[in-house]
Amino acid sequence: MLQIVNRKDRFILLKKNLASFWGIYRRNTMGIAGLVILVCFALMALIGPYFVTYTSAAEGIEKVLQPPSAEHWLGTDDLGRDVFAGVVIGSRISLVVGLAATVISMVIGAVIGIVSGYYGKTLDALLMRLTDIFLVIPWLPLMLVMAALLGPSLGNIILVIGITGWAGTARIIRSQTLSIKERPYVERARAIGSGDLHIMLHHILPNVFPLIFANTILVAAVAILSETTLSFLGMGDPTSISWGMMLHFAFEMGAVAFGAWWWLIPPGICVVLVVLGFTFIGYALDEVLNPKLRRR
Amino acid sequence: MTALVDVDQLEVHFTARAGLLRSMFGRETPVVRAVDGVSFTLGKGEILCLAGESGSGKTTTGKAILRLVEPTAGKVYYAGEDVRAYNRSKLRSFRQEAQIIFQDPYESLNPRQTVFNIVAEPLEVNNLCHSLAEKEERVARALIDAGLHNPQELFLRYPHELSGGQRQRLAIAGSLVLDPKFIVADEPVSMLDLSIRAGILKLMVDLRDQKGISYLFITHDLSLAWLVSDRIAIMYLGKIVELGSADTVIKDPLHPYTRALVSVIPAPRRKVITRQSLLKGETPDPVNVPPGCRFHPRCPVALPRCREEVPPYREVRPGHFAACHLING
Amino acid sequence: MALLEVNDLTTYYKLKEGTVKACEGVSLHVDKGEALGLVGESASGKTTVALSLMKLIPENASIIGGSIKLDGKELVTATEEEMQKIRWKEISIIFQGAMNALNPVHTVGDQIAEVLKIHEKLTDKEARQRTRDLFEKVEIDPDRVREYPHEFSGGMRQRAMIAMAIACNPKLVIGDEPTTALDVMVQAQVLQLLHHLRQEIDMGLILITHDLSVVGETCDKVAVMYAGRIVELGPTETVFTRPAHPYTRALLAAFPDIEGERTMASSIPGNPPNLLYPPPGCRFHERCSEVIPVCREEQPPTITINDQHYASCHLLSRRVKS
Amino acid sequence: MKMRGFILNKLGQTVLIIFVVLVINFFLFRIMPGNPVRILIRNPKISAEALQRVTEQFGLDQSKFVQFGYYLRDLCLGDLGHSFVYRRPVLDVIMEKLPPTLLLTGTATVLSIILGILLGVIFAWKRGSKLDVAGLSLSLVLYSMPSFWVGILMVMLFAVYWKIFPLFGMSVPGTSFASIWGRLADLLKHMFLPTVTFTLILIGEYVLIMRNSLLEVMSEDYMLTAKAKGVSGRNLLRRHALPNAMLPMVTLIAMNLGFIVGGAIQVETVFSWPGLGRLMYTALMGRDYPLLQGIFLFVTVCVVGANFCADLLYRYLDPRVKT
Repeated sequence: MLQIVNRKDRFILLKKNLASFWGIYRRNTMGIAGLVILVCFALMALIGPYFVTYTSAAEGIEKVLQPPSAEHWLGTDDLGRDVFAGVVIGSRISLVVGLAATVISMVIGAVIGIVSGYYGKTLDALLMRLTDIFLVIPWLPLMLVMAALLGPSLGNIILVIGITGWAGTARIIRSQTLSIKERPYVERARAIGSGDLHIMLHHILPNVFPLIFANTILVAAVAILSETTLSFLGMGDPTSISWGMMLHFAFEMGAVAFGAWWWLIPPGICVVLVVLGFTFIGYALDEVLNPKLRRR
Repeated sequence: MTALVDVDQLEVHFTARAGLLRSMFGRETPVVRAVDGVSFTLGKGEILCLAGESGSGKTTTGKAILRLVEPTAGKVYYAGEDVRAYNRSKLRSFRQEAQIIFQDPYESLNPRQTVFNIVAEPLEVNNLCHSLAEKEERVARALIDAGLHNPQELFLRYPHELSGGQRQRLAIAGSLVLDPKFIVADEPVSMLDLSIRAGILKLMVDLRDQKGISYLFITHDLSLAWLVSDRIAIMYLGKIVELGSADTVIKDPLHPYTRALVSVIPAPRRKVITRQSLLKGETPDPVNVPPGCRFHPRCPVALPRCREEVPPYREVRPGHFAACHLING
Repeated sequence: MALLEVNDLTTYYKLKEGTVKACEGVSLHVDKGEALGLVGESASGKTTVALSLMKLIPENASIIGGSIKLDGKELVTATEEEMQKIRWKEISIIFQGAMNALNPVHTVGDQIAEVLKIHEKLTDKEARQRTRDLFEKVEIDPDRVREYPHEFSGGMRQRAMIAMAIACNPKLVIGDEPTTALDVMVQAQVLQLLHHLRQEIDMGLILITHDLSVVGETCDKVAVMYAGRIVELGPTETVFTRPAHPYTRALLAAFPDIEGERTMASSIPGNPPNLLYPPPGCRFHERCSEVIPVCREEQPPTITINDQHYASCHLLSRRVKS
Repeated sequence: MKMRGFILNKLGQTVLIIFVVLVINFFLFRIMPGNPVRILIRNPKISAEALQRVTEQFGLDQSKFVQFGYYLRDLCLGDLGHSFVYRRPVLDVIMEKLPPTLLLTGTATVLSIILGILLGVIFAWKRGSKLDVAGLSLSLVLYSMPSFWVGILMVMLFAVYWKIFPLFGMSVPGTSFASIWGRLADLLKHMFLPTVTFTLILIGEYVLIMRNSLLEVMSEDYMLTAKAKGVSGRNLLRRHALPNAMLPMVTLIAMNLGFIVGGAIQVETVFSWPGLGRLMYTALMGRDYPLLQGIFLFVTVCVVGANFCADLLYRYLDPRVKT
């Protein structure tokens, strides 16, 4: 959108768009709930780690595997570490991994979707076969195999989740691009002499953007779940504590049989809440951006 | 009147979609003969109407002239130059002079662009304006020319904030900003309510009178064709079957198909029971074009030879062309 | 005796933004075997009238007041079970856009046979035979009963919809833009078919359309709707030759007539009002060329011009008074 | 396109996908950072003799293409390599672990599909009611839970806290049963928790999609036609809405097959269910690469094959794609 008259007008427009979007969005209870949850967790991840300490207890055995108390709100783990502190610190890794992987997925998905849909023909056929393969291959085994081969590190986990999660998005973006490509305004753009890149940037992208946005939210939910699962299955980086990593240690150390629910439940609830938050927002966006659903 | 656009035996064939394996095994893919040998000329400042039912190839003809669809065969001359031989830069300057207006004003405007962006985009794409002030002025002038007054107020609006009539005017403004000499108007009013149609048509005719813009006006509605155009060409299954001045084609049609079409022109004061020549069936699929005269299966007066011989397209009377075996020259 | 008598029918839609007054104080009647054309531009409330008559309005809409009497039986207060028996047996509807109005996973024949099985309690075999007869009646090859909707052309789908609508010989058929989106030639064929069928089985017809010419060709009476209200109602001949309401006059003037002068038709300035916030007084006053002050404040009364011809306009009531 | 052409086309695509999977599978394990011998040596349990065997088996001294050729040849002969941990052919190990997995995933898949469709229909039919809101919220929560965590909760609640069901495994080790019925009862007891867990994991999405798809269908014009025709209640649903609403479900069920595999890994790990999923986890933990590779290949080919079947089913259900 390069052609806006001047900066002031651009600001007016942005305000106008946001206001009309917010006007519809705020009536959606689910969407607001999701937003509140995510804002809370974002704050927790941003500033929380500066207020807690997550170290092994010095005093020894009596501080180990303690149920919740005034001193340790969520009890302690097998090394006497405060579970609440672990949850707070883990939020940062979980969110960062989830979001970074989402960005990778969305960039790959959007680019492949738009290019494939716009150019069509052989390129489309090739890209869509590739997408089919990524859609069909069971993603957890693939991720596990890749993570096992690449070795456990944060970067690898992000990469693995990112490059296995784009296919669904590419499919959706492609079909939307196909439909937008046929709209007369794209033909009009060609008729006034626009090139392919101009059309993709100024006509296709702005019109698939809402879809990309809504999809990003849903992919983020899946990415966070994937991180948790991979870490739980021992493919995470043991030096950086995430919720999944906490659950991995808890499970491996027999917290289930010991009945140490305070060690197993809080990280899980955090994952559920964050994923729910994203899902709620995703659903709300779908309703806001898709007028056909709004009628209901 | 000198010819601005000269179309000579234009053909556009589409191949139906073929799968990878299908093409590998070399099976024949069905060919859609959307436009199959169309010739006409359009004079400077003339309004020529291409009329016909859906599937007649009228829209494809319009798009092929602008090379929005690549012709399969035939020639298109614009101001004496071969449009099909244009290179990239020539095509660019051609597209500044030759514009298209689409049927659906709801679909032909990008919903995420503002009024200003829509009208300024052609200037931007073609690098025609260097200062903002100049751009603003040209956009405003185009909007006023298209009958949208106080343009500054509209600049930051989105298409969905305008009414149907306003949108179509906006689409016209988006063409006018480049000072076009030739506009293909593809059913420009068929999506609009009757009460606002006339305003758009009047605008288009006024622009011709003031700026000398030539139009190829594509419509399925013969009464509209008759109202706005100088000459009318009737298309059926990818071919022109009759072409002549608006009054003669409507008041004294030669081809049986034209006669049938004229007899069903919607008019409030006509009764359906009085209709004599209501055609049977529907226009066949352009994949299976009948041999001989392609109208013969539905023609009420077909002769045996119509089934085999393609009728020649010839000038029956001065300026009045038709393709039918039954017409004696 | 009137087959259908509608009095003061009022239907509103509830949206988050407010109430859409889609249909207000609509009164009309159709005699046995008579055809009434209901004409209006987009969003004038004509489809709402059709759905109200069938009591098929969406969940967010409700009939606020008025009465609908079919053969003397009140429909507004009828229960859903009663309506299920009345629908299609006595009053049926042809929807616009037949592609979406037919279920894509069933054959066209099955969908017609279903009606016969429900209402006439026919067996499979009987229903299949009747379906073939109906196909013949609407001029489709009976062997195509086994095809799916997507295998039909637009015109054939609309014919199939007509066959479905007349399957139980209803007393009244509502056609909601049955010919929109069809080519002129096919449109004329479908209209002619409707006309013949109507004479054959003596059914009443309400033809809803935005196209005046469609009405002129097929209807005995015409009702002109503007912004949720009927502004003029009368015999087609009279309304078209001596229109009483300025809106009707303007609409007729906007129609190019190839038998008249080749002069540019005229348009009506402005746009139809948003029915969320209809203007006070006469709803047409903002676009009317003959507006007088009272139009902006008071809703015009319905004036009887002569037997069978009514219009709602302040100018007329003045003329009547003076 | 005719049916035969369609099947051929789909079959071609499926074969292509399987081939690409083979290539990925082969190269993933060979062109990872560092040389392949290193990766293999990272396994602490490997003995010198095993290393020798591995190097020979993979033909690591030869070119990649020759290696790929060997690999394909071995695959055709049913040779998926030799497990480090089990010291047996990979295929044998997989086949041994397959029945428990099929039993568990099969039961859970069928249950979740049936229940998911049923509940989705009920919620859509009663949309806006308290039941719908409650069901919808529960489905969303289930959909948001990590699968293994659902399992952990179930174990803690029913096996640790209430001690109703056994903690793990498929049978109590070392016991012998008097009759086949006793054996069956024991199996059912062990199977109950994992099956319920698995069903819960899968059901959320099925309910949501079924409900949405049915709601979408119910707003279509042909539903209004059906209603106007006097089609009532159950018939409206059964004859007109469901056949259309089932189409996205078939697609989803096919797409979800990969997800089911992922679920099996997690559920079997948590419950120590002696199936393929658990096997994959042990292979991962023990860095048993040949086994890992074998399982991945086996599972992927199964999922791709199942997808092929789903495509055929879809075509059968939707008349629009038949001609």
